[in-house]
Amino acid sequence: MTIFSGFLKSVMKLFETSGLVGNDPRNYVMILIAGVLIYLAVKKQFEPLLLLPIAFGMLLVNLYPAIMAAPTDTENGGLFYYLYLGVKLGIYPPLIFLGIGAMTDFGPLISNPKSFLLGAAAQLGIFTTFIGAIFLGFETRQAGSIAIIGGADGPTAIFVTSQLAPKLLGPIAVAAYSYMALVPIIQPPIMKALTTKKERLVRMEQLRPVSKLEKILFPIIVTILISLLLPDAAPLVGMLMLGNLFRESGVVDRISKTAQNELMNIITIFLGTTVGATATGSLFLSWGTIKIVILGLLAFCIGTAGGVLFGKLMCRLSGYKVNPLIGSAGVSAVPMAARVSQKVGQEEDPGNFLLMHAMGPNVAGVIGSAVAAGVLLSILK
Amino acid sequence: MTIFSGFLKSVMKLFETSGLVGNDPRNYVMILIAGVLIYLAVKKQFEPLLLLPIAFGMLLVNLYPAIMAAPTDTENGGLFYYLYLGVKLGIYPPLIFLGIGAMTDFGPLISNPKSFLLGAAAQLGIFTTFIGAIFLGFETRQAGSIAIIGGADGPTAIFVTSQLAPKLLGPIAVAAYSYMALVPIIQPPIMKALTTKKERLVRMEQLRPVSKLEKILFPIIVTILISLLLPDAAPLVGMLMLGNLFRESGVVDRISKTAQNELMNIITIFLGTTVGATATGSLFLSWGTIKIVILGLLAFCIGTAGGVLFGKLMCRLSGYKVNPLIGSAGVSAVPMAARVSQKVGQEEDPGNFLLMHAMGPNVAGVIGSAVAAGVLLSILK
Amino acid sequence: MTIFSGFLKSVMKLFETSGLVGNDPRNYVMILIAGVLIYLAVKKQFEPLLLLPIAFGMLLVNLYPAIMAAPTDTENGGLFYYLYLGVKLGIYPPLIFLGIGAMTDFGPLISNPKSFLLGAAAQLGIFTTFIGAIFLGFETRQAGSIAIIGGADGPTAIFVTSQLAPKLLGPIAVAAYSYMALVPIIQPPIMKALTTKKERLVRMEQLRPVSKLEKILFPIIVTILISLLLPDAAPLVGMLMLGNLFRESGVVDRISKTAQNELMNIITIFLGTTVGATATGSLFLSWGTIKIVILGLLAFCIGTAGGVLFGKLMCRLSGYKVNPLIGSAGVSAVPMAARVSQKVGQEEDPGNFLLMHAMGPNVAGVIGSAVAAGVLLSILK
Amino acid sequence: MNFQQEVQISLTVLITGLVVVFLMLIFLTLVIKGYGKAVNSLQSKLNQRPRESMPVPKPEPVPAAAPAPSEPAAEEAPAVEEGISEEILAVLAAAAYSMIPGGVVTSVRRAAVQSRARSSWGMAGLLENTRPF
Amino acid sequence: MNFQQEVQISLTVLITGLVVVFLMLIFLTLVIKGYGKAVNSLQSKLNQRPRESMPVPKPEPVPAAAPAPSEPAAEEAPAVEEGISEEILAVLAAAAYSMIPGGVVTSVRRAAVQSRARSSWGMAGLLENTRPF
Amino acid sequence: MNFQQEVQISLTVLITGLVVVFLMLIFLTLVIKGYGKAVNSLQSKLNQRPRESMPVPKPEPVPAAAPAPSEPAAEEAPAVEEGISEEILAVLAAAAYSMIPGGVVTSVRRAAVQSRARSSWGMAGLLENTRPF
Ligand code: NA
Ligand code: NA
Ligand code: NA
Repeated sequence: MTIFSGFLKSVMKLFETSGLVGNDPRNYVMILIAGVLIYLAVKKQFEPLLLLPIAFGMLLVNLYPAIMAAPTDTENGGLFYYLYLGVKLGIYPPLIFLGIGAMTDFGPLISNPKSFLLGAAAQLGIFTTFIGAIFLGFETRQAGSIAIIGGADGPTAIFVTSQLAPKLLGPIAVAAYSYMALVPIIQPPIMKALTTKKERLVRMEQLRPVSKLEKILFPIIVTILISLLLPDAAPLVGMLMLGNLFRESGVVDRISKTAQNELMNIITIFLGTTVGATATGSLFLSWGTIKIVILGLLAFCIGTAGGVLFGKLMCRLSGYKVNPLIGSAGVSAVPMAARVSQKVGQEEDPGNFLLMHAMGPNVAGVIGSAVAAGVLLSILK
Repeated sequence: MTIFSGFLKSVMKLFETSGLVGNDPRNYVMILIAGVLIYLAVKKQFEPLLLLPIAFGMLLVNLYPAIMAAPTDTENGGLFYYLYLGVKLGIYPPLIFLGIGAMTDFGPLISNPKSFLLGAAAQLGIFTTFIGAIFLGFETRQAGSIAIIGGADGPTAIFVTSQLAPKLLGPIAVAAYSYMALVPIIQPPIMKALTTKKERLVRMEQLRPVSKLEKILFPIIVTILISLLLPDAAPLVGMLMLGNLFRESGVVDRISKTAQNELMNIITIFLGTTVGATATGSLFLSWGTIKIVILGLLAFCIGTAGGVLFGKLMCRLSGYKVNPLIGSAGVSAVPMAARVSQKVGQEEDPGNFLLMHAMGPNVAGVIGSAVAAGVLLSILK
Repeated sequence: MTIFSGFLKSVMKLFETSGLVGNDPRNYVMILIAGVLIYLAVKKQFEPLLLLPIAFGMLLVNLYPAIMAAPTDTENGGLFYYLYLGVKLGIYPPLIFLGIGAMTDFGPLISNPKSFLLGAAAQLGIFTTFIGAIFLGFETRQAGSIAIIGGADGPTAIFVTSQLAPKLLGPIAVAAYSYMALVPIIQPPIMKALTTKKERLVRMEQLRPVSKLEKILFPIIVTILISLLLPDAAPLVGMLMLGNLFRESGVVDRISKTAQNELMNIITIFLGTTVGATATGSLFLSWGTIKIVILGLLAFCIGTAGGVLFGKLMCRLSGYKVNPLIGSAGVSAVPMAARVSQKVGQEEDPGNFLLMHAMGPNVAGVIGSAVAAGVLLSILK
Repeated sequence: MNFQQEVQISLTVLITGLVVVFLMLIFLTLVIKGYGKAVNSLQSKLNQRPRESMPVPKPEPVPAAAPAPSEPAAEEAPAVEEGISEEILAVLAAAAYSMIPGGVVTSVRRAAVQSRARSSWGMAGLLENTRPF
Repeated sequence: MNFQQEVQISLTVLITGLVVVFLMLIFLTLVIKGYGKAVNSLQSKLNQRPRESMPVPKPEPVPAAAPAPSEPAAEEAPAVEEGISEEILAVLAAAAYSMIPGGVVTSVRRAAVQSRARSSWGMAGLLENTRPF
Repeated sequence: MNFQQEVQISLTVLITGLVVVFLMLIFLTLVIKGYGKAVNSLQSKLNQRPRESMPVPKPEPVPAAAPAPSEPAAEEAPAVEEGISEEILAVLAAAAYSMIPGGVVTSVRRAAVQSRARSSWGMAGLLENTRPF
């Protein structure tokens, strides 16, 4: 008799502690959203390397919120609580930048430094979106975090948000990566609308080759200048350039390879799942998130427009020697944005190879976003 | 003179702080046991990937206990203290499950879902051993930890024990991995004793092929159902299924490969050495440990028997379409237990290929053990 | 108006928080030094795998000191603060020793155990330099840290210094690695000055082959003896030997490979950059650093001399069967010091192959340094 | 704990445990069976139309370690299961047999091959995937 | 925040942000342009003397993914940029085009090649580099 | 610290250090020598019986980087050290010479070879070893 009651009590306890009873109903909506993101990642291959871990983290935390639980006096925290410390403390984004630096060839930028201007112009989206976010009622720090979506750079967005508005990490990260994945869809109409056929037909001179010495000096010089002038950008820019120095020096292949492969992969898994796991139903399903999603899209579009328009200006000033289509690549989203420039250019003239010219603004956009991040952190922190 | 006395004093201090003076005499017995385990790992190749680190951790901690020392106000902790945090906080086992998921093909289970029942039946050993442990005088939480040895799954055993009875980690981990290594010796006699020749001769129909879509949906569905219904199993099952989704999605090879190789190897080193390092002489050399070793063996045997007997039942009910030998694979211990089914089957009929059929219960056993772990945690925590 | 004043205020704030205003003027000197080290690492290839990260860490911290900032109640710490914990808590050096162990073949030492004596004699530099440091006014713990530079072993030096005199980590690490890089320049004159032509012409008998069993037993025996007798050396020696056991056992290739590659590379990046980042201008640019640099060189030279002189002794006692040139390899700095022995020997007799004979003292030097470190820690801690 | 308490706790755990584990895995059995059928009927419908079910169907068919040539065939005919001759059955069984151990590590092998054979556009694709962060 | 404050903060951030980002990147433009010229004039001087500018010039010239044979030539003539015929231009453009995506991951490919072709002394060198720690 | 204290501490450390380091390494010398002899005499006994001394004797004999063919021979005759002709000596020395740098990284090379040549059963074995966790 008493055993049967014990059994009943145990089953009741199991049922009461199950997600069916405890979970917020909004969590089920999030589970659906996670399913859609998994679908986009797997079937549509939208940035699967980050979207898949993000989506699964979102799934897990909405099924089992305790996976993000902070430790108490009597109990350990959840698995993701510990892995998330790397996000919260700002450790993962610079390490991912280390790997990106080791993968990036800054040659096209060095051979055509004017690309930096396009990388600057494409940050327009960040600062205009800030205005929008303020007027939609966000606090200044939140507005800064939302604006940085326009930088089109995942780790930069996470780095800034983790310092300014950690609670918004979920929606901002998801928005940032989603729009990065949608670059081939978002950018072309804007690029075509803002340029004339004549401009799109411009063929650019080939780039001068860049010597190894220049490539080695580049990361050192950029680190020194940016870290001195804008310290808040130093962790991102410094690690990006350290990775690039590993690459270009040619003497530390071992660690360069590990930085761009295993270390980056491990951090990608931890970062993705735990950033996804910040998107609990109660935080994510709010009017605020929808505003963030809209503002993020806006930021992306304005950034693209900024780059293209500045390219147009350079085109005119140079006497049609610069193709404005490479301006859109200034938003970062390496190397997709550069490939979009190439593709739109070839639609007009199949013999026009813009890819390499677009790589300059493209990598400049990474630096530009990090600089913009430094400005936002410095003003708003 | 005074220099000579200084020298003598230094030497005395060295001698007094040496292990010869400070170490518990039982440590020397542990050093011998560690030597035997190293021998088994290297020469007999019993699960060397875990047994070797465990044995060396055991060796080191019994030579130099301070390697597990917690930090004090004035001094840092020992190396293993920090590495052990990943065990204590429950971080390593789910990450190892991530790697296992990325290595596992659930195809045979999907094509024959009835295998789940065998994976359930083989957990019998867990719950009966719990009774034995209670009656041998263990507390309920300790009994739960001991019982989970019957799950034949190292990380699950460590995950449960680290939450229910951290002090027993050493003996339980050593017992769990030792018995897993001994599967080819422990299981066959039980399998033969419980089946008739006719049953062992049953040839099974070949499995239907499984489409990619089914394989992709499987980890998502299993995660949702188990995490919702039995949250305590979520960290293990969720990460197992995340790894499997990495694998089956086919779009994130980079991180799938790192999860199953470098990340898993690093954690294996840290987990193995520090779990071994919990086995100090004073904790390990007790009547309790001997009881654990015996109970663990019992759990293993009953689990095997449970699987085989349930297989027998399915055999009869299906009209001799299920070979009961695949039931023993339900204990987990992937893929050895499945290979034992294959081997015992071929002893009767060399043309009978049971391996693939046994893989279904085998991987179901991993899920079954995790579910059983969730039940134990939920009831006893 | 008010917007313009806001702009001005923001720019002023940016300027005031920039390194131009806040940085200690000595930091610029350090930036120059970092530049020189990068040059040596990249162009001269002096130990680039460690010198490059060290130099870049030095660069970053002197541009942006906050990268090493400890966390406060309101703000996260800097990136390097967290990565540096692995140095501060003594975690990285043993893990690097794990990788070294997995890369090292102790065969030449096992086949000629007398090499141990040369590995002991070459530690002479450590203990004599201790005297020098004391008389130059360093505290005893600092003196011990400086002396260990003479061990010619980077992780050992860092391990000891992090426990005895953490503030000196920067100069000591930089000195240790610089001198290790300069072995081919520092050692030959000393070797030639202390030996006669006849001695340098000695050809040694080839080494006996070493069986696999001997190689497997070696790490176990060395671990037991050293850990028991000199516990403070246990973390270093134990992990070195664990790595070697991984290697020689031949049954755990997976983790042996990860220990010597990815794990070691990741830790190398973290260790190098953060050790470099301890070298801030205010700490590094002092009379103390110059003294350390001089004492370190002295330690190196005396260590070399100690090895050579002891080799000379063995040469005479053995009736010219031991070439004293292999003695200098006893300082560690594997495998460069052994190659220097080979090269100096071949200058006299191109047909004389000393390399393998020098590998014995060379790897013995690693053990010898760890033992010396244990003695220093035990006496001074 | 006295004897009676011991009996109670241990039987409670035994019964609860077995019941919950069995219920859970029976539930999974049914769900997996159900969605398996759903997916297959969906796919066989789609197969009648031009195939477009999954993004990258081609790279999958040949598990690197499977020596049996009939393997791909099996993969491509998910709906046909009755009426297979004895001979094909044997080949399939052999293929299946050889597939398991190798199959599990397939992805590792395949990855290695890819990284060798990668064209420059494939590299761009790789980069595109690795760059997001 | 009232409306006026909102206007002020947002315009302040907009203006400060754009100005600082542009100034910073213009500054970088100038610096990179400047040192690029300095390096090149330095190197063309050095080229007239026996070449000894960079430590390992040989391993670099062939970016693994570049199919165009004219690429190395381009690398070796950094100072010659005027007077190149139309044809060479096209080849160069094609080479450049093919270079980007592959070029970025060059180091990975090259590393693999090196590790295969490593001689025993090269291994000693590797060891020498890896042993420091 | 006054001068006398300095003298005392530094000489104490010098003497203690040197004595302990030497004693320790002399002790190791003796132990290694001793167990080396023990192992070898044990193994030469075992060699007279059918060999079964070590688990995997075959994979070991050829260090990947050793070009000299005499190397394996040396490995297989651990007890014969006297009476070797001058010529063999030279070959052995050359082999030894070539062995060190490569030999140290042998395991890396060997691992790569294994992973290429792995049969499906070998894969099962691998899996068996990797699965424990
Ligand atoms: Na950007
Ligand atoms: Na199990
Ligand atoms: Na040394």
